[in-house]
Amino acid sequence: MEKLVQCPICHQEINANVLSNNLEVCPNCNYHFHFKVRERIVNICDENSFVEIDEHLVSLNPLEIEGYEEKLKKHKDKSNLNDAVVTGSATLNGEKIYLCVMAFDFMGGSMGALVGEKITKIMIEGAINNIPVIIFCASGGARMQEGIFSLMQMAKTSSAVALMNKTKVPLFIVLTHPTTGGVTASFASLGDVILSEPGALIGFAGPRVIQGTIGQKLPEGFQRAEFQRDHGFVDAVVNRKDMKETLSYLIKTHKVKNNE
Amino acid sequence: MEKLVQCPICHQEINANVLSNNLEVCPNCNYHFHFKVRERIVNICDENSFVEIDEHLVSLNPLEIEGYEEKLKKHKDKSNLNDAVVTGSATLNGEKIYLCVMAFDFMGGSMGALVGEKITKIMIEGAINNIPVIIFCASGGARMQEGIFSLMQMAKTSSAVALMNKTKVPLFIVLTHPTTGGVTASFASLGDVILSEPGALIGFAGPRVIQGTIGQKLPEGFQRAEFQRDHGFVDAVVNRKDMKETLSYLIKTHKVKNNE
Amino acid sequence: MSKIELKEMSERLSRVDKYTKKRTPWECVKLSRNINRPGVEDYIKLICDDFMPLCGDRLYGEDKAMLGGIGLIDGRAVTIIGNRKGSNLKENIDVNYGMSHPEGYRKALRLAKQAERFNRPIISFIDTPGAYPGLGSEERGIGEAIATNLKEFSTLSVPIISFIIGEGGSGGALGIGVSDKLYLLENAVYSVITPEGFASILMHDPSKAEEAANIMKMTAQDLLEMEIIHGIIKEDKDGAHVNPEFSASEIKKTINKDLNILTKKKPDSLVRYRLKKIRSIGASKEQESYSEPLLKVLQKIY
Amino acid sequence: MSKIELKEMSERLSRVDKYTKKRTPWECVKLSRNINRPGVEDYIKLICDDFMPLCGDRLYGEDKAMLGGIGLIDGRAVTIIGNRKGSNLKENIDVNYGMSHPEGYRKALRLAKQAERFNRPIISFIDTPGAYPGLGSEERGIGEAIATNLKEFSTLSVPIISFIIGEGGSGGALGIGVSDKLYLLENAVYSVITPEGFASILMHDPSKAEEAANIMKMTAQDLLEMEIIHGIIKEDKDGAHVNPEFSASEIKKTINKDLNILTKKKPDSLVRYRLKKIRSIGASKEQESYSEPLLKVLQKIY
Ligand SMILES: [Zn+2]
Ligand SMILES: [Zn+2]
Repeated sequence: MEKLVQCPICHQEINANVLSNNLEVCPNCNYHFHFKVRERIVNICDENSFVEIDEHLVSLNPLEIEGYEEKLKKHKDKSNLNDAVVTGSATLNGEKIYLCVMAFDFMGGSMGALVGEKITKIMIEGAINNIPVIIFCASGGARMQEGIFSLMQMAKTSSAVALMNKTKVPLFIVLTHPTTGGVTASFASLGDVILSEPGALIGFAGPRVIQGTIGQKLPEGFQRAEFQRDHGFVDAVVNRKDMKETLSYLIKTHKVKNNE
Repeated sequence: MEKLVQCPICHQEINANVLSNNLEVCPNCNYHFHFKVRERIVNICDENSFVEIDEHLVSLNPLEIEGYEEKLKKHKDKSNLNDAVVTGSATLNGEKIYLCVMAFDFMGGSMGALVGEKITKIMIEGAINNIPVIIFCASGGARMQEGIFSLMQMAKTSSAVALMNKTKVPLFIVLTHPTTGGVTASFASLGDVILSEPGALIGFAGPRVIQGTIGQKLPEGFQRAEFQRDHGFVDAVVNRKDMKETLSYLIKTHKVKNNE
Repeated sequence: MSKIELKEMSERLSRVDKYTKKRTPWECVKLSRNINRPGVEDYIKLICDDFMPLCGDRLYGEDKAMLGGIGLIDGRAVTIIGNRKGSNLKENIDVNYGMSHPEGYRKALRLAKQAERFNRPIISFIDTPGAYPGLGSEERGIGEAIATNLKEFSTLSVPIISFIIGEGGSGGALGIGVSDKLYLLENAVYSVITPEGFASILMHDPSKAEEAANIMKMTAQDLLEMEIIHGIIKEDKDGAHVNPEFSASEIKKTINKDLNILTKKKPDSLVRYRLKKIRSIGASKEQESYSEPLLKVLQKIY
Repeated sequence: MSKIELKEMSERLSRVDKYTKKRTPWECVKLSRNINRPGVEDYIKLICDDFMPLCGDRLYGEDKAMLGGIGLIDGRAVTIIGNRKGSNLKENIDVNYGMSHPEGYRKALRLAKQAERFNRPIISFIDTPGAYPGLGSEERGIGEAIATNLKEFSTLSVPIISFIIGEGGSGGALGIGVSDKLYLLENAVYSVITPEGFASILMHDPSKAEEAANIMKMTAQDLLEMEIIHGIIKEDKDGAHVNPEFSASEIKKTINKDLNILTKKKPDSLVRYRLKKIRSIGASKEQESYSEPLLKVLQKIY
């Protein structure tokens, strides 16, 4: 029996297999559905080239918040991931890359100490080994259960970009739906090139918070990828099907032959 | 007999001697009248410390524009200046400085090859000799009679700031009424600190040009010193009577002891 | 123990008596937001021989919520940046309750870069509920502005000392808070979200803010124990607003003491130490073994 | 002279015949503004193997009047920036007739700095009546934006080649025109003000624009003789719009020839040469003796 999925934008019913074969993009209106971490890795990396790093690491409970560990376990079981980011090395059209893919389905892609550390480590490895770093972002912001430690990951990841910036190793950021909060106010805004999937919500404050502040409805398209491009913060909005070739072009054109 | 001057802002009639003793500032409404180059030098430099540089240089007529040489001569006779900038070395509260003072009363303070060259030279001397550079700006823009040579002075003076920026020698800009056109789009916008006299008109395009473009009246206070401060381009609006002490404070706090 | 030492100790104890009072986290939250609490301008007046404010980001605007300028502390030139909150309703509105737009953070960065070039240490005074969550703020890239500050401050080659004097609210506070030395005033707080927000999101009940404050570890004492901050600046036992001079003098002593040490460090070792400290925060024992690559890249770059 | 040489020469002559035509300055002005004249996007299509536009200044906006991105020319990665004018009324309006706001210049600078870090040469295509003289443009600091570009481009450590393909209007053109090599297309113009403006201000009669054009020395030939530009790019005798492929191929040849030389230079000597060239423009014989301090500071810094 066919499983049908309804597109939230054009409301068309789509066969789940058709959707899956189309990279979870609505064939009718180009709406980009949620793309799971493992699907993303397959889509971006050359076949079987991805080797995960730090896959065994798990989050601690530094503030000893009640229920946090249970919550982590629940999300682990549900998503089959240890936390909200998967990192590793791979090749993309034959070029070595380091790749981080954030998982919005793991506690809203929130950044705790583990997420911050794993991403930081990848950037520093990239800087040392002269290998471009690509980060697919998806996050609701800081992991509040880790309190101030979570906030400090903004400084930690940003300082890693500072180190990369002193080398000739590029950082390519891809913003996917949604990227908000502390991730937007740190590494996600600091790519040498920043791409976005169409329609992705990107901002520091979430729309509900802003609506609460200003007391009126937000304009149509506010904080979406296309809005962020028109306001100067996204280099290009790229369809999922073109993402690998776009990244490949960027890797090629950011290669410095004589690495001084 | 008393000579009276009417203030264009508060319309009060002021005794010319009173005005002169008050640094050409209206004692009633603080309107800053035009301040002549020699008065400025006296006001800013320690007594008799100013030594002019390049005082003998005069402009050429590179495009061989008819009437330009006569115009230069007329302004020279009228203003007793060789061209629209006077440059030299001096001390300010005992600290060595290089000083450039532009003369709006010499062909509207327009920047030709000579003005650009004299200012550039001062900045490079400052960079070499580790002496702060202070430039009082007043200009209607490029000197059109020198055509493309005039335009190139924007690049020349800006490239001199680029060189200064690679040292630890500060450039202090003081904007006076009016500073527009090519001067605004070059060194005048590139100071490490940018001060302005109250009420000075500061902009790239002149108000008439903008009014012509947009076809409506400009808002009150548009492009004035206070407007530019509120829009992020002027560090502080400083009264003429406080200018020397303000510059003195800046020189003191920008002094790097171990000049690496 | 000599007589002099005994006398000093008894003085110190009586002083502690006069100047400390154990408060609950929620009491600190309330005190940190007290409208009479001294702000950046009060401390500048009490600490500096002279101060000149500098305006603007050179890009878009002058954000009144972010004060910046050059001060002299016992004759030493420093760049000061800090959140202005205002001390009455009119001022509150004028400075947007201490919530900066992107231009405020970009102004702070401009002045920090100026400080770096002219070798001036940077002192920041943090007192904000957070960056402003409004339309213009988002349109002009508040996320980018904070991110860029975090990146740039982490490798500035001059000493940076930060004081959280009231509310240290989230990314908006951190945006001028990446530093070599971080202090909280005794009744200041620093957290990733307000207790109200924490209660609302994680406890699904905004009225449980007090309870949230209790578990969030946002007080000076908590943060010191977790090694997030380097020390606590004492206040009068009834709060800094009762005796601003006392806290100001403690701040000034701390600045002078730290700068005497930090300004002697070579820029590269200063930055290396700052980066290591940032890296270590929140890393588990297991993760810590991964600091080796950091050292490698630091040695390569600095 | 060998047969081959003779053949080459006669080919070259017929080519010149086909591709040059002496025009008055005013005819050049009109041709440079022809709506069908090829623009930056046309040349990119004809020159590049591939091109990816990049948007935004990371501060305020994306200025459609300023195109920017990364291209491949015969396999070599370059950063391209250029004024977009549009080729019909709808496009004209969309790109504000090629007049950029500050965000356009800041975007160009961002991409230029990116190019510098990743060692890509920069190619700029200039075609603008000038920067936009409107409210928002002034409010957001069009003067500051152009000034900063002049300053930063003058010391970028990668080769910069600029082509004025149509109108080179004043500071707005110079804002992406500080370069190692500057070329004008045969019928392009470059001047400090439009002939209309010159006539209006200096001749007190805007209708005397043609006369003004005659004395302003704004054509490719004049600028070459005054050593402001390095060469003239040939166009079809009826103008570049009749045969864009021909001018594009001349541009491409020039880029390849220049880059083969410039990319071999050490960054410091590249910058030193660029700065000397900028300094020398408009200096009189007497003033030229003052180039000595420049050399000193250059040796000190680079
Ligand atoms: Zn659909
Ligand atoms: Zn008056």
